[in-house]
Amino acid sequence: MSVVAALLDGWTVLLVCAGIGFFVAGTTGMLRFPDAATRLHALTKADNLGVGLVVLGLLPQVARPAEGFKLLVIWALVLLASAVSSQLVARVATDGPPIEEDRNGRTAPAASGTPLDRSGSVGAGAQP
Amino acid sequence: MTSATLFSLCSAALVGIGLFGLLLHQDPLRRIVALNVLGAGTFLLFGAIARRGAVDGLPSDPVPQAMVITGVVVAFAGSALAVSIVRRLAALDALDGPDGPDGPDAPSSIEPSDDAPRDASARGSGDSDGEVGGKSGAGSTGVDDAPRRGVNGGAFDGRPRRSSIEPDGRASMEGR
Amino acid sequence: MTAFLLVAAVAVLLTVAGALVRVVRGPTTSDRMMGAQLIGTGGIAALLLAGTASRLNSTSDVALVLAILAPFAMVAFRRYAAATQAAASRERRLEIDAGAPGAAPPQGGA
Amino acid sequence: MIPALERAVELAIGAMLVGLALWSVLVRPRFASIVGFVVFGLLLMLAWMRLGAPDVAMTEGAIGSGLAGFLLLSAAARLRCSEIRRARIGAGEPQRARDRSPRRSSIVALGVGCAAVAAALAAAVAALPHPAPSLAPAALERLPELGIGNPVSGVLIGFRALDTLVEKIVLVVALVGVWGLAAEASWRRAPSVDPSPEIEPIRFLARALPPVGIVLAIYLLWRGATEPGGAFPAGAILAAMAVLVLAAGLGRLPPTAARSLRLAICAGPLVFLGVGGLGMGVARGFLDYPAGFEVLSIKLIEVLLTGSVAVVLLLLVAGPPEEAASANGMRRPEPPL
Repeated sequence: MSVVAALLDGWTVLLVCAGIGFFVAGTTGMLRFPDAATRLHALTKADNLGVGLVVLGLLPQVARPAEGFKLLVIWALVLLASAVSSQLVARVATDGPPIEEDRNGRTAPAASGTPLDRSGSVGAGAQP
Repeated sequence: MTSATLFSLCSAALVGIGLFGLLLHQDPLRRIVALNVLGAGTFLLFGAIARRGAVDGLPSDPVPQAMVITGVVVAFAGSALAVSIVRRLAALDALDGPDGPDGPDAPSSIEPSDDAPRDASARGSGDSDGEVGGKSGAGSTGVDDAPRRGVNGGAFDGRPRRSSIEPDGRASMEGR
Repeated sequence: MTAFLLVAAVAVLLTVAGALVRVVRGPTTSDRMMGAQLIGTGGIAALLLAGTASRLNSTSDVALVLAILAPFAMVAFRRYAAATQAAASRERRLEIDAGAPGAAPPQGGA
Repeated sequence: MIPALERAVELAIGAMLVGLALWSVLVRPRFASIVGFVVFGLLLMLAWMRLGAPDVAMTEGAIGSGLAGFLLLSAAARLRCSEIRRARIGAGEPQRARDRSPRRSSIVALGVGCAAVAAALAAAVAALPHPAPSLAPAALERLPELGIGNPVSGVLIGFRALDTLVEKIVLVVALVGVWGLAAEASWRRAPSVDPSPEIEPIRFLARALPPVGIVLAIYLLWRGATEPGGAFPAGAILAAMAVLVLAAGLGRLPPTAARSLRLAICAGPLVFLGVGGLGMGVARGFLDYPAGFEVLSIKLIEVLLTGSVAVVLLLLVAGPPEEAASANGMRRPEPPL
């Protein structure tokens, strides 16, 4: 194994490990953070950096340059999706009342006093 | 255990789960989800069988794969049809709403009298909401407009067909 | 290198299973959607890792399809949320108008 | 070492699949069930990759997870609107049967029965013959005659073209069924995808994503001849992009009465039928492509099929035309309370 190949493999190991670290951190945050806004913070780290570092780490391993380009496009798409989804989730979670889920198709009165999910109070941040 | 064995066992479980949900639920949308799980299990069984038929140079037998691709698209078409039926039934229910539980044929004069003012205020508020809240997401769907139209006498649409569609949501069974 | 990439794929899949807990436990609809999105991106990463490990050419195409459709459920979710929130706020306004504890349906609902 | 790791990957995917399916079938809130199903679709895509079927993975991901998730969530939003409204006006339940939950004993009996079905299926799978019968060698052997390199595309457009043709016709029939559900007043009007409120980020997405999606669809179609891809994933991606544009309020569908729309729907199956019928004259039979023109015929069919699949899938997601939606067009975002 030449020095260059060893260096490239080392690059892959390093960056993929870092990416997994971000995934683990993001998931931990998802599970441990108390409300939607902080969980969103954790999610974006896994989205943007987790996938990004894995993609960068895999770049030396691809067979053709075109494959590498596709990997970068995947990262760009994930970034775009993440940015837009974060906006949407953040608006849903912070604007307006928390969303109640319907139960099994029955008509659920959306009266404010009706606790529909265990957590009407959790999460949704400020209720104007 | 090869991947074909593993995923064929998995697919058997999925078929059982989907069947259970399909028979258990009364909510049509949940039935559609269960039906899709059942379909996914069936397709996965095809996939496992295709995997068993792998030969040199091909990881998997292409003929079952092609059938699954066809099946996925047809299953989606069936789900879309079922969803349309569910939506239409919901719209008809909303149309029936002011008539009370006795269905569309009950004349509105037999409504309990204490319901009438509440209905009127509800409808009036709904209208004013349409102005205050602009064309809000929920305020201007066809579903929401239907009762108003029904009360105003322009209720021709839908009603004659009411009898031709089973009102209990079983129509979603035709999804596939 | 193959073994390392597969181990990495397993690791990402396990963290994805962690996000599954968030989907299952909720509690709010936003939390479920965020869990689903984390699973989507984790799925892309696991796909790329396992695909590169087994030298599968088409992996990146599949991941591209997955990535381009990632924000789709979120757009539909926004509509669901808006419908529910609008209906709930209208309900509240109605209660204020009526000065009564709402128009409770006869059968009691949920 | 490596086979064990691959088994570990597969075991993780399989366990998550079954658990998620069980959860999304059993969980009470409808919304949770649908989210569970979307995630299930994502994991199913990984399972298809492990089964060596990237073509199926693409189709499943684009249609089974992407479009179906959008469809079900939109329907849940619709139902939620009408349910809240019905609760508000105090209307009784027209379907009282829906609220009657089954008895515990019958649920248990149902569960046992379904478990028995699953067990029987598992037993049948275990009893499959060894070595497994396979049509792969036959397909591989005749593949060069078609002039394309991807065996799955070859089966879809070549060897089992009749299936694909009939499937296209089924799609059109399903669309006719959906349109037939239109109310009297909205008959022949334009169907519409419910626009999302909070429009700005979605509008940004709807401007940024479709160019990439169109390039990706063309790429998949082009590559479908030799590598995984082909008409169905390409059509599904095009349909998804169009749904996005419509949901952002950046475009509108033509009315169902429009002749161009109907032509676009039928173009794929009609050309397919035409080329197939041509085979009866110049080649050995129906759907036998003329010798020397196989690649050209297949390309023509695939391109038109992609367009027609995209249009039909889009219209299936949009649903039947509705009066109010077509009258209002785009909606303003909901002001904060």
